[in-house]
Amino acid sequence: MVSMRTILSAAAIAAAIGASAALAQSSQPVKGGTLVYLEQQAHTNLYPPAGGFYPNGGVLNQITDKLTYQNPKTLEIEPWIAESWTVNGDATEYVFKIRPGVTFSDGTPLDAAAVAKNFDTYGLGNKELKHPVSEVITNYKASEVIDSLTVKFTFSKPSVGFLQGTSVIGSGLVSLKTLALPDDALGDATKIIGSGPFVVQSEVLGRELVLAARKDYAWGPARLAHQGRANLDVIKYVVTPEDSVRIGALLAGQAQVIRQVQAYDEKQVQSKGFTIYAPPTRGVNNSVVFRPDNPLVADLRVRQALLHATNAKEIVTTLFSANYPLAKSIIASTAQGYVDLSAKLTYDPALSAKLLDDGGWALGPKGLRQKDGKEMILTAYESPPQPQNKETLQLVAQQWAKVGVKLVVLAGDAGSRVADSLDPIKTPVAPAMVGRADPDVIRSQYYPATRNVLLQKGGLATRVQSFVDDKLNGLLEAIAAETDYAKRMALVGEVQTYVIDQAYTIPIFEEPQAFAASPRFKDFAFEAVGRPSFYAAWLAPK
Amino acid sequence: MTSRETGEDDLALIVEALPARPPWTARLKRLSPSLALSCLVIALVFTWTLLPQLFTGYSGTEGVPGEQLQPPSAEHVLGTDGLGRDLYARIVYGARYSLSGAFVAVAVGLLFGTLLGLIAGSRGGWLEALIMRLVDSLLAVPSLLLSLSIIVLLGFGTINVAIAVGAVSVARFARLARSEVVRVRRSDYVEAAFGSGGTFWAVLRRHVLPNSLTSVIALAALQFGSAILAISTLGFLGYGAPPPTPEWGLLIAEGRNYLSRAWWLTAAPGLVVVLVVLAADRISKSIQRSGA
Amino acid sequence: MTAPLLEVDDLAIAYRMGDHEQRVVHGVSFHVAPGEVVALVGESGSGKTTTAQAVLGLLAGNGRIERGAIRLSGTDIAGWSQRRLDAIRGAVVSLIPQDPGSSLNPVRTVGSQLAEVMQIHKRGDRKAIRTRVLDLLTRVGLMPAEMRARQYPHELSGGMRQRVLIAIAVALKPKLIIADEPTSALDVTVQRRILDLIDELRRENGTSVLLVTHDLGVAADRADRLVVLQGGRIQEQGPVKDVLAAPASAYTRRLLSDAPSLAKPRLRRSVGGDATDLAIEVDGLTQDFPIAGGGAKTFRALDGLSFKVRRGTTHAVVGESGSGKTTAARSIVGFLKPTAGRILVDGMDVTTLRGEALRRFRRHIQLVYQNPFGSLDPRQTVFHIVEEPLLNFEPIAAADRARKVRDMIGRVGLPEAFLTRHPRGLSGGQRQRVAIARALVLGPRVLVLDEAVSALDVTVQAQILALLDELQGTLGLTYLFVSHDLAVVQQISDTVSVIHKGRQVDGGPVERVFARPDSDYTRDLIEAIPGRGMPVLASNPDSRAGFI
Amino acid sequence: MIRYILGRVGQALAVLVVTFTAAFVLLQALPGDAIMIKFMSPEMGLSAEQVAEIRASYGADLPIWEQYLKTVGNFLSGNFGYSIQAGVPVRHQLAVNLPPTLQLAGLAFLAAVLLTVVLAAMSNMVGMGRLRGALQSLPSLFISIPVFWLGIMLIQIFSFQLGLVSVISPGPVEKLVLPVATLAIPISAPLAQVLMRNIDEVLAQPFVAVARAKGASRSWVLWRHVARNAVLPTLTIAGILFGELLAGAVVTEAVFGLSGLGGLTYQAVNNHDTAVLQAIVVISAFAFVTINLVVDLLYPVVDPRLGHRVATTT
Repeated sequence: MVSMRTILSAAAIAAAIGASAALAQSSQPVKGGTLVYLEQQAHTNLYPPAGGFYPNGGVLNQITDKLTYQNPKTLEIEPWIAESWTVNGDATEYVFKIRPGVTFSDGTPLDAAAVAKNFDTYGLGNKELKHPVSEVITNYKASEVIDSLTVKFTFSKPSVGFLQGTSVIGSGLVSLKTLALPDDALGDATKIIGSGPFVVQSEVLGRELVLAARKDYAWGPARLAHQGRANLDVIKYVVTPEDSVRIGALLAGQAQVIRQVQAYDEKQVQSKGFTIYAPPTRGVNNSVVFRPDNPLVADLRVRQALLHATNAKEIVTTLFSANYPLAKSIIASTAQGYVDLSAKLTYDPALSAKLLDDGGWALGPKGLRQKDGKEMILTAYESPPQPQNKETLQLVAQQWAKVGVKLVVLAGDAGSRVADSLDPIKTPVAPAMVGRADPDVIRSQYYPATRNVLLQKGGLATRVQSFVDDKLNGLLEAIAAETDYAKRMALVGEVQTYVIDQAYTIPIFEEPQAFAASPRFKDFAFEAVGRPSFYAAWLAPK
Repeated sequence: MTSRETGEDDLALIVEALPARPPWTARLKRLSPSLALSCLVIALVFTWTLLPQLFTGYSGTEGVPGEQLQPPSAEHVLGTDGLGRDLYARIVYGARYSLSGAFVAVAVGLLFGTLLGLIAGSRGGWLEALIMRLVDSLLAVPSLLLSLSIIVLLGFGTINVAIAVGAVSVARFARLARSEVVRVRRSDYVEAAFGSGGTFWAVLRRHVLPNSLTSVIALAALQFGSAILAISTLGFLGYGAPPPTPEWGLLIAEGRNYLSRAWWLTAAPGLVVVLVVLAADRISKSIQRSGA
Repeated sequence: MTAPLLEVDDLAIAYRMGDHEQRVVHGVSFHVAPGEVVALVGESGSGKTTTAQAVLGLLAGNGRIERGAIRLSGTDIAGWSQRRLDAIRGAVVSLIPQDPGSSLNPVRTVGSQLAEVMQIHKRGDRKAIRTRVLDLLTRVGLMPAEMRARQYPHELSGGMRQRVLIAIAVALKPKLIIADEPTSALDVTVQRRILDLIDELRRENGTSVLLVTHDLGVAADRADRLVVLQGGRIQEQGPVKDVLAAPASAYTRRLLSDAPSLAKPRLRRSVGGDATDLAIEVDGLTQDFPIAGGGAKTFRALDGLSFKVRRGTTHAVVGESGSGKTTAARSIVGFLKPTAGRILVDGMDVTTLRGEALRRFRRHIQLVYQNPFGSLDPRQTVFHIVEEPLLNFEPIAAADRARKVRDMIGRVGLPEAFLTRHPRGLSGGQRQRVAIARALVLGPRVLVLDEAVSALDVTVQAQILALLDELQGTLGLTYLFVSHDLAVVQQISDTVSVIHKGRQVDGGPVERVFARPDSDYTRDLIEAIPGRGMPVLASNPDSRAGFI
Repeated sequence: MIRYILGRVGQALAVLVVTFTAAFVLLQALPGDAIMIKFMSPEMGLSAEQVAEIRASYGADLPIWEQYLKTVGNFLSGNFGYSIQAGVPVRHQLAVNLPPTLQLAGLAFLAAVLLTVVLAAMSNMVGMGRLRGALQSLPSLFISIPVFWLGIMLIQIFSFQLGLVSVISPGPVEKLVLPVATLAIPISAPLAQVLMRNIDEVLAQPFVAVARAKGASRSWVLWRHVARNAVLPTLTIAGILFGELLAGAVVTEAVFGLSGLGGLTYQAVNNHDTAVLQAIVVISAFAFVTINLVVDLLYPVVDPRLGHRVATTT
């Protein structure tokens, strides 16, 4: 059972986003109506563990339920499909009691068997069907159906993150029919059969997706004010890549909610009486990471120099707004186990210059640092999903240029980007962020076997020569294994300090998910990491 | 059948009245205002590429944080962009990339296209058939798909983008060059050249090339304009030169995101591109006429 | 005499050339009485066509009537709007155009184009118009009319097309027909028939005709009165007889003297010399062409042509369009490989030559083309045009080349100043002189002239002929003179082959052939030559001078 | 005539084969492949072995020439392969994306033709003296405007400012207005330029003067004599324009967020989804050769002069 202290600390933390969700608790909700929601990107594969990708999460969160519900205000884990649960001492056994009478939209029951099958797939993957392992589940061993409404999960090693893991979109429960499909058939939303408040009605691949409210829905999280079926009748997702078109359409009343409002548009949106929602993602901050396997950035002094050459404050004030808080650590201040390391993240060109000199990188002609013939020229691909990432990197490049380091920003096609991002020589620097409300997020970000942003040896990146940081990996494994909450938080703090001391990462800002909505749109809520939830939302008449 | 060139002779009389080659001043006088303007535009843009610093004090790539997204004003004639970079400066410095890009593109098309067309048109036979089928299949692939693939293949960057755009225009040049060569080859003077003992290559060099080139050059001028557009379109699709290159297409493409907040960011470069392309088009037309 | 139908009074017309205006007709005045045929005679640039267009109100876009009146039965139509003119065009005044080849809409049947003139002027309903169309076609001798009406222009011969155009012109029985060089694009035999037809029709309807022509002969045969134009000014006008008998203006005299005519004395007596010294010997020359799209089928353009040409003499190959005369010329200079037969030039068999051998052979024989506008590279200067052949063989020092070129330019009667000119800066005659210079610069023994003077005005023509004669005398050249114009042939050649549909129908010394033709065809040709009634003036002494 | 037709068809087939092969080679040369892009992206968190297995399961580990033969066979049997990125057979994607694009391109082409005719007609009307210059320079302006920019501007003005049409969830007709305009305007430019040039050439023909001499008014001549003669050669550039249309469609669909071949192409290139690209190339090549074939075969029929002359498509 999660201890009391979490809830308290979490409550404090949660205040920040409370504001937005609290906004429109007033007047009586109206039933019915169609919501037009403009997405920036089309969803990809909707296999729930792929829900980390925002457009995917935005859809999955409406059509699937989870075992548990993480209260976005308190971050406490509350019952949902699981009425109750027990965890053994060393977090290797979890037993869940399933709420009776829950059905998938195809009529099949959501019972212990279904849940077991779901987590077997997420925890172990499925080679035949090409289903990968979920990154939120670690050390998964097996499931055991005790009775039709009781299921038990066992783990090879302690897996503390699992309880929270059951609450994330990546653990959305889907019908056995869906799990029986090969992974690449799940690009089609209509194939995703969940038990959620909305059901996929129709879809034009890559362009438009229509969700309809499920009339018999009666199993929303118990503690929510809203119960029963969703207020809205229909949600229309329209993929609208053009920023100017999304904003224009919203202001012109052709849509009620849009995702990805750039900071520079916030002012005028608000000035026209529209609302900006910027729920935090509570994960790893929007930052620039190094690939130490590349000799140019192998030297700690170089990385530190660049860290101190980066003026994150300037970036935030130039490009962003109050909704994008300056980063004080590698994870968000709203994330669990956060420690304030702003003291180590100072902007200090002088120090940076000195470090580079010490590293043997002398200023050459045309103001570029050189070391035995090699010039200090680094390369990074922009990451389109991140807000104004191209601009951010350009600003970083401008700042680094001041200390004689050149950063080339590439705008590659997805293909080349993925290919090169796996090669530390081609991309010594990379932008990175991930949103998830659990310390384990750090592990999934840095651990070689998962996202492996530092490109250590042992991951998918076959081009890596030698770089491995056993100390870091050890810490990460420890986090995943540590059962005692306090110890765990301590480890989390340790990792943050270590990563900054090693200057593996230059945190820039805490990334929110920025939405804009028409004043008619009420009770717009978000799950813990900023994915929209339309369950309680409703449209006031014009 | 005999035919009479009526009216030709009195024209000849008029020509005789003039000196064999009018001095440039006289020719300048006969320059139409629109053509003069077009030349002026192109000339200006060229000086931009050579000496941008003469036209602006600001940097084309370095911004001043805190001065971002300012509307057009006294110190920032065309306003500033999201990074506080002076737009006018970016346009001036961008000329270099856009023009060099367009140039490479046209050069690629002109070189390979004309070569293919020349060979096809002058050699004829199976070789012509083969070349023209190749050219057709080049046209059969959607131009954008082709250039996108080529960029992915070559990697990003101003020059590669230009090459990709140029490769697409090879077909057009080849077809035109061929038809022109065929036209010229039919003419009496080419036969006469052979008749006076000229070798294939001599005739090609002395008559076929110079006489078929006029329209090809005209097309080149035209393509110059459309190359700028094509490059900007690729920029829009995210296949342009890497930032902070102030390439015009990129400026329009990036500016469009700020449309509802800062219209000038896309309006200004858009206008510049339109003007330059118009000028190129106008010049192309007059080349075409001078040839006819 | 009756009131004139057409009265042109002090008419001045200018064309806009770029920014300035160029006046091409300077105060022309003449009149046409009802039923009368008036010929506007003049060389290119005389403004005759412009004047005719003005009468129709169809000046080119950049043309403008500066002053003067055009009175049609008394009313001045010079200032009329196009809309008002539309009402009289075709109905009161109609046109027989110059080039039947391009004067009919290629994508519409001749019937519909004939019917159109009646539709425009709303004469009768569909049925009436249709029957009228068939009548007209029959009248102009296009039968069976039903079939002809359904045909497209490209399916008719030049003469037939001209008949269609005549039918269109007379369809509404107009008061005045403007015939603008109606036959200059046709063979002489066809020309005669067409002109006869026009005559008949105008007599039937008592129509007046304004006949625009460069050919004094045609004018002499067909017109009641002559109006002689030069450089946009009237030189003289009056009844044909008087003008021809006693030309008032020097220019008219010049035209008369320069016009080639059978009755004229030959420029030179044929040289004697060794009958066995042959420059050209053609034996059974046969040429087949594959019919496009016709698979293996072939068309025989030449069938067993044979003749011998003694060195230093001129042999003419005479025939109408499609007779195969040009094919013969091209085979002899080696541009075509004959299907059968032998061609000896200076003893070399052209037909056996290939590649480099053929190239070397070029310096022995040169071709001068009919069209001096197409045979010169517009981008080369006169100097380079004439110099080029010298570059093709044994290298010659630049200085020598320049000397040779100057020398040759001088020989063809052009001033050195022309060396820097481009062809477009030269008149037709001048261009043909350049072409001749290019042909001669290699010092060939044989010159093939393919309709080399046909595209030129008579005065210019006379000069070129004189030049050729002179060159032959001084350089001892042998000419193969390909032409459709018997009068010209008669003037300059010693021997002649008349070919018809690829077959040689007559051959031998000119005097013999012209006096006692073997074939009826040759006889027809000779009879068809216009201007037989023209008086003969002695060849003009100043023909050899001047290079206009 | 038969030989002409056979020859033409033969050429068309040759073009198809060449295009197919060239495209295959080009696409194989692209760095990285769809499998890597999809399954090696961090979100998937797969192990190297898993990726290798997937690769094998797609037959992507066969030698190139085997893959080539396989692809040829598949296409001949109407099987366009499997889109790795979208995880559906390419046939399905085409079924979804082809119709809207054909509709868009078709309408745009018609609109362009209409616009062209109007422009040409107006600039040749009497009393247009002053306007003529402006009208004739309009096409030049049209090709000088970046398509995407035009699209965005049209949206801003007609949808957001004036609120005339909705771009987000519009009606079936409403949906097409702006995209068609965006696509038609640049396409009409080359058409108009060629047509105007042809009209001027035809107007200079003697038979026009003859028609005027019959008393035909300017507009009579324009419609009954000039039109057909001028339009014929204009037809022949239709083939070329097809490529432009598709390129335009990519941009237009991106701007207006429409589904279609354009978006599909863009996505496929982006993800190196070679199966999709190969199919798109084949389809457009097929369309291209058919259009040109039709034009070539029609030309002699429409123009009586060309019993068997080849209509060039330049």
